Amino acid sequence: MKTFPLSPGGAAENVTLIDNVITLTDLTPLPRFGLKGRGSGAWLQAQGRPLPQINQIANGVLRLGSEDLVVVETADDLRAAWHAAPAPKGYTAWREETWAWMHLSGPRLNDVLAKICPVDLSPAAFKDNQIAQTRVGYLEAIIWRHTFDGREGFSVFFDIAATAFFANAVATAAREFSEG
Amino acid sequence: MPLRLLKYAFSRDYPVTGDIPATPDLKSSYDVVIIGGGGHGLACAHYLSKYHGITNVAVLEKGYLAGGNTARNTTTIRSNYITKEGIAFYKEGVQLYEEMSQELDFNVMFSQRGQLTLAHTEATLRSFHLRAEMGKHAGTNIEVVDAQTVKDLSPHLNMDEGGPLEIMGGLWHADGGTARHDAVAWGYAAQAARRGVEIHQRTEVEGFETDQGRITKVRTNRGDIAAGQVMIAVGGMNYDMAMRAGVELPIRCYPLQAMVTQPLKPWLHTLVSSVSLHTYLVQSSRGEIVIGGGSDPYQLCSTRSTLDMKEHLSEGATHLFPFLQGVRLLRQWAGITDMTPDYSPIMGASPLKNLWLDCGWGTWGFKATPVAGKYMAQTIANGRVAPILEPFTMERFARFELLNEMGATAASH
Amino acid sequence: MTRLPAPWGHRINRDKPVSFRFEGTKFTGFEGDVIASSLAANDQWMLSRSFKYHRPRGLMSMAGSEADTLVQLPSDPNVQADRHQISEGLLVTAQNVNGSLANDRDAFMDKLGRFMPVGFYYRTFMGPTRNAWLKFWEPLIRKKAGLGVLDTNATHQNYEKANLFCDLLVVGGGAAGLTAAIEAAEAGADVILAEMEPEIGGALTYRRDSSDLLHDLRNRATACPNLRIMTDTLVNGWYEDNWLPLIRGNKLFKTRAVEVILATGAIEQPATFRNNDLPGIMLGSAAQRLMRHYAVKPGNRAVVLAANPDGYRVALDLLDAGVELATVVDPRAGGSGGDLANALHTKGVKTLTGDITEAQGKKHLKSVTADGTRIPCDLLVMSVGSVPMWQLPCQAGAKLSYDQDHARFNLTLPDAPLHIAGSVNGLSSHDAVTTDAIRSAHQVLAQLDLPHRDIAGVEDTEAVLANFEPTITAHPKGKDFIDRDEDIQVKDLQNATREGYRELELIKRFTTVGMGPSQGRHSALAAARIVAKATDRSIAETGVTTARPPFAPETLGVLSGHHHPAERRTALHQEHLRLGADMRPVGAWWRPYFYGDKTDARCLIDEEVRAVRENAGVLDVSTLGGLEVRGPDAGEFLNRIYTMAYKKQPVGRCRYCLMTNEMGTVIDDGVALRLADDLYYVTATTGAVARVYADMLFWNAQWQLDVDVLNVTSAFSGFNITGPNARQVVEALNSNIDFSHEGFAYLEGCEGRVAGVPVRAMRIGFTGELSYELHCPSSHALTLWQAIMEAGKSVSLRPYGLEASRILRLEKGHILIGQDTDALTSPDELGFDWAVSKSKPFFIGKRAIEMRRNKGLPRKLAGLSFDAPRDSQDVPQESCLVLRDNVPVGHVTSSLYSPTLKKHIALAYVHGDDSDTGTQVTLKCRNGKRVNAPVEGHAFFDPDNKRQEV
Amino acid sequence: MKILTCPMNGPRNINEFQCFGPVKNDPDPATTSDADWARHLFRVDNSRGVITEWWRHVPSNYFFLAERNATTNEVIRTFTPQDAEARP
Repeated sequence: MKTFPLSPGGAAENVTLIDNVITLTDLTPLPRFGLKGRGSGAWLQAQGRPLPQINQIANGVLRLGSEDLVVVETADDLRAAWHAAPAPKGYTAWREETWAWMHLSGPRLNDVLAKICPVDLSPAAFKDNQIAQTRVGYLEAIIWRHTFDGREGFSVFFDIAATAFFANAVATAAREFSEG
Repeated sequence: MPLRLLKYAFSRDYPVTGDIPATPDLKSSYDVVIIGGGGHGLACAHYLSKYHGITNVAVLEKGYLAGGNTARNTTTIRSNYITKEGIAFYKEGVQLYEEMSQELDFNVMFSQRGQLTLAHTEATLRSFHLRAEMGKHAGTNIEVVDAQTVKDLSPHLNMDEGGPLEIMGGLWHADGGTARHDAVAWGYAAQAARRGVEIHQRTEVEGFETDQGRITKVRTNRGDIAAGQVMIAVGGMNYDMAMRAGVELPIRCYPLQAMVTQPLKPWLHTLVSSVSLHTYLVQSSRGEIVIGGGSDPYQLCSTRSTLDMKEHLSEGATHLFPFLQGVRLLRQWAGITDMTPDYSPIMGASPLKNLWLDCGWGTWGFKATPVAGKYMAQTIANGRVAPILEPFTMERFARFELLNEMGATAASH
Repeated sequence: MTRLPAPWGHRINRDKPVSFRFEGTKFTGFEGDVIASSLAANDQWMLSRSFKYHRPRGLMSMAGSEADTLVQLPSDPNVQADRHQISEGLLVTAQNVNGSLANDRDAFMDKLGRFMPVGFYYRTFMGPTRNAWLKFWEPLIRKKAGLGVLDTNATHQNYEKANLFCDLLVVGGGAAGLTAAIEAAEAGADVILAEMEPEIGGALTYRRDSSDLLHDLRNRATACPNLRIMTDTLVNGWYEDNWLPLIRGNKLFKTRAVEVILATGAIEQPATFRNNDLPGIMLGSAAQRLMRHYAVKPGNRAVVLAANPDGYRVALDLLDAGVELATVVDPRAGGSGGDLANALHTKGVKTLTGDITEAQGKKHLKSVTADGTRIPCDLLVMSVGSVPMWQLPCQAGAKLSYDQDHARFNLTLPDAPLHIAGSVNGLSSHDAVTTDAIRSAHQVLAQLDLPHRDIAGVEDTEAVLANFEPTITAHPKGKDFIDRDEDIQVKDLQNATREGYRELELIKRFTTVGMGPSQGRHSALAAARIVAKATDRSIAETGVTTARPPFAPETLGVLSGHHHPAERRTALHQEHLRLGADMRPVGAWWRPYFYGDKTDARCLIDEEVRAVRENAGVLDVSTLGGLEVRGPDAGEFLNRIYTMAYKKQPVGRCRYCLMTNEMGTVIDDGVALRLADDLYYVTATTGAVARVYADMLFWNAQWQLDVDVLNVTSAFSGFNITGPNARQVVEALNSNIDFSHEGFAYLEGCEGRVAGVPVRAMRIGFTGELSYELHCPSSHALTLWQAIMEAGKSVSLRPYGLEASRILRLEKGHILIGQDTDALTSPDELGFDWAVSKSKPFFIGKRAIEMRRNKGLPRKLAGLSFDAPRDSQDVPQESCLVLRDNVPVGHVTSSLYSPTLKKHIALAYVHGDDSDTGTQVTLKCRNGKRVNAPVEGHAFFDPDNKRQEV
Repeated sequence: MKILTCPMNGPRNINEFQCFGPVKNDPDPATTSDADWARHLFRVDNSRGVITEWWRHVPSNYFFLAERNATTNEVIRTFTPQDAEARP
């Protein structure tokens, strides 16, 4: 059985995710499969997954570098296929283990993000499915404009060991709006 | 009331002392040309003229007197270093500061209120013990103190007990202090000028002529000068100046920034610095809190200020003293520092026989003003590097005999 | 004093009285009043005592700059009384006062001016003894220095920070700023306009004949959806690439603007004459602000010193407000106010050509002397010129120069996306300011590729009249202040030049002119004029002083915001807490130091050590750095990065990794397990892994080898099971790995499954005991840990913490990089020549290691032990010196009491010539006592490695 | 705050980056004298004009080169190692 930071017994099990002016949703347990290194792109393409430009996402493939790719949908079949395939096929990027994945949404989304991310995320400057590798909540992170479960917002990937820290940083940034 | 004040009161007109003569015409030749009219150059001129009888000296300053790093540093004076060579040198520096006002008949306001450096980690505390052991062995006033003593020395500190930045102890250097930086330079200038040294402001050195391993001419914007001996002491410009003479120094320039608050009634007695937070604070005799820290993150020859550094220093200051949140900042500024690979200066001889170096002072030059001046003067007068300066030779790098002071320099300059 | 009737005082709400206390006395103002306006309305003009002479001071500019208006709030020193709004119950006191404001015991200082000429402190306070400054004079001066009092019990406030972005930031919401912002926004630009006052309009809110224009601009601004107006917002600096801090209350908006228009206005300048600092003497704009913003009548009988048209406008305003106008004094030769003067004449006001040489009064203005005639008055209004608000433009690289013909400062902009408009650009009349603003807006629109027009520069005939150059001579009796903050008089500057301080920067430093809270706003122009004259040069030659951020004082709180030192937890964080671990920070991580009650730490740590030595213990090593190095060139890559050889390392084997930098200094170590021909799993020390990873990428950016490096530190958790019974524990685990002596030899490694969890297993350790290290993906860590604890039940497997681990490693003589090494440690100095390949053509540091080896061995890390009671102080602890002929040659890097060996053990650098086993070396304890010890090997416990290889 | 344009991630605040110092030519250890190797170790290009430096975009770990004026701080251009024909 897998234990994630916010699971019972997990490193951040005592942390409550904010859900008022902004809503944090933990998506860490969702499947994803990362490939990195020479051969990754070619192998994915051979599986019928066309590659987007760097720092874009298309067909569930998030591209972070020329040979740095993460598939964020239906990852398990792909993983099995990859394990069975002969090289060259790139190398696993362990994204399901290195990253926490949280989704941010809510009425004060833009105000809170303006406090915790240095990139201009306004709709005019940062379109749907655009990605930035930057800092969010004082951590190195990947932010992706992403509607999840019908909620417009952003997905953020960051160091899984900092899950509690990130959740607290977002809550602290939001306090200004929830109190006033 | 000091008698001196009565002199002012009972003079019909303001009694002019005439500290700094107006820049005279350049002569065609000097026994010694000192490039750089900052504290170091002026101190050297003072020692040459007073103790070695050498008065045919020109100090050349590109801008106004002591307008470079002498004007921009945060005036920490201390000797709590790590290498025995460094400690011996800076220790004499502190001693010379203790006598400086008398020596110069100019109040440099040397204020020996002690320096407290804070350890937030065991590794820092370990390095403090090494500095303390080295310092005690060399006879300086230094000790490692526990958290309770830290609190006693600086009662308003946030000890962050149980937190990630808990103060575990400190390095207490009772001899540490500050002085009025401009006064140090002006005092040396006034003394040197009185003995015949010429101070040339707005005089920029553009190049050199060399022959058979000697500098034969110093080219300036006001004409050429022949010189018996030449010293360069142009903090922030030494790499370029030495290159003009064909000498390549292992120096990289980084801006160092500092800032100062509005004046407040006294509340902070000692200098306080934190290694982990890269922040130090001292309250000046005017009441301002002077706050400084680490160098900029990349190489640059500019005195521009950044908001990021100001934010960083404010974070450090308000972490140590949370009630400073409401205190207002008045000014920020920067100097250009000549960083060496081992955070120690480069002093002594150069590949040119009559070119002497007083360079590589990074972020730590002010405290060495008198001692560098004293021994550079001795070196130039004798034509032989003074023994105390020998370890600081530019040759030490190729010999892997580095004087590593990084740990003793990173947080407090 | 009653207020003027509406429409005077549009900022106050007369329906809402607000009471507060100043110096203990209750005052009542209105909502919208600032401290200074409500006090003035109650005829309280004195606000403070001056810095040096303790002279009575009051408001002069009403613009929040000079030190005279700084007051103390209980937890907030140096608050601007002319900008801070009153609130019910506010407690305000005066600053720099000994006793009370009205009866300041230090007021006698004013009489001692003769004793304290400029720079006097450099020439005195040095005796009678060498320590006199430190012990006597400095404490005295420190007590007198400073302004406000800090409340060291002040409570924590919330300060916030946010990022803002825009096409155009307009700084200043006056006529120029508003016009430019509207013009650009109407053309489609995304605009932010920042105004420091609570309302937009700038000078239009108080200047005569401005309300129509203001009304029109406000309406247009409201209609612009893409114009964001931020009032009460101070733009407090300019930084590279148009990065500007906007401060509103407790929040800092770090704003990135593609283009910036600075419409910051001008600073009205005071005149210079004896006693020009008396309360009751103020700038024309200050009088107008008092009247139009707050409905405060600035005096009853006024003299106006007018050297420009604005002065005449103020005079007309004063008449409108019912102030008796004694006279208008115009210092310009043949001075004439033109139509405005005629308007005054028709109202019966006389104008006098001449100058004011002196003011009289003790705590408030009583009269002025104009051309030898004494004129009774309680208000003197000065309108003698202005300087552009140069601070932001100059921070952005603009040059301030002096225009001799027009007697004014001009700004020249750098080549940057930066513009100025309005009075900061030397313009004065409404028409000229408006045209200039439209010009700047269209320059911006052109840069933004939006529809634009070309508009020519503007000439303003009124601006030419705005400044005149007065002849400033020192009054024989002084007190003609150039810098009120610092109590600097005309003669002080002149005397400084006589002392040889002839450069403006030197004068600033010698006299402190311009160094106070107003940072030269009211002194720079006059100081430049005086210095130029005293040194017989033009202002162009003397130059002007530089501008440094911030623009106005800003709190450290708003700059620092929240503190967020990053914090990382291992997957077992909660599990450790449940087991009673004492968690401590190690870098960003929290790690167990030991398990159990804090009061019993030593005993518990000893037990943890004993468990490992006699039975079995388990350590969470998850914070250890983990890297995967993969690709056809992975072996070659490691060969270049580390000192040993990896290309021929067999799959399934572990190999030590020692990393040196180019100088041959040891910077990290770890273990590489080869999992496949093209895959190595490499560990790095906790604190160094981020740097090691970055360095690896950096080197390969240059080498371009076919290799991919990945930091998997957080992805993997790891547990080291160690002790004579460790094998029993791992063999009890449900796994497909053969953990037997034959099946799994020392330094072997493999992949397998344990308790259903995929693991990477290695026979490595840091304790010298039989050890198995199991690494697994972190999502499985809890499962694996629980399985290990379950399997260990039969032997009472004990979790142990970092402190026991340190003892165990030192007993075995393992070094810790960073503790047993420093910035100069070479592999040879560690005795690690075995770990340095001699056959490889290259690795980072190889050449330096060889060069250093040729120069001999200056020092070497040796083992030392001391038989002494556990708490003895006569033992060299960490950092104690190793002496040779009483000269320090090395120091103790690690020192602990070994509960296993019952003696003190240490690693220390000894002189290279003393490094042979058995050589006696001398150490100096922290208490100064010298002790001798023979040099030993590093491993104190099981030096023959019999235990770890069983 | 200064903006640096990462060839992969576009313009960002410079505090998202780490400077790895001016580009150095790697001398051949086989043919280089001790003195020249020491110079290689300790000397760094500190000229006041345009220097070429290595930079890392920290969140993406992307390494690239930048030409920057060491006095004005103006960034002349940024480029990938692959595009480094102009590399000295």
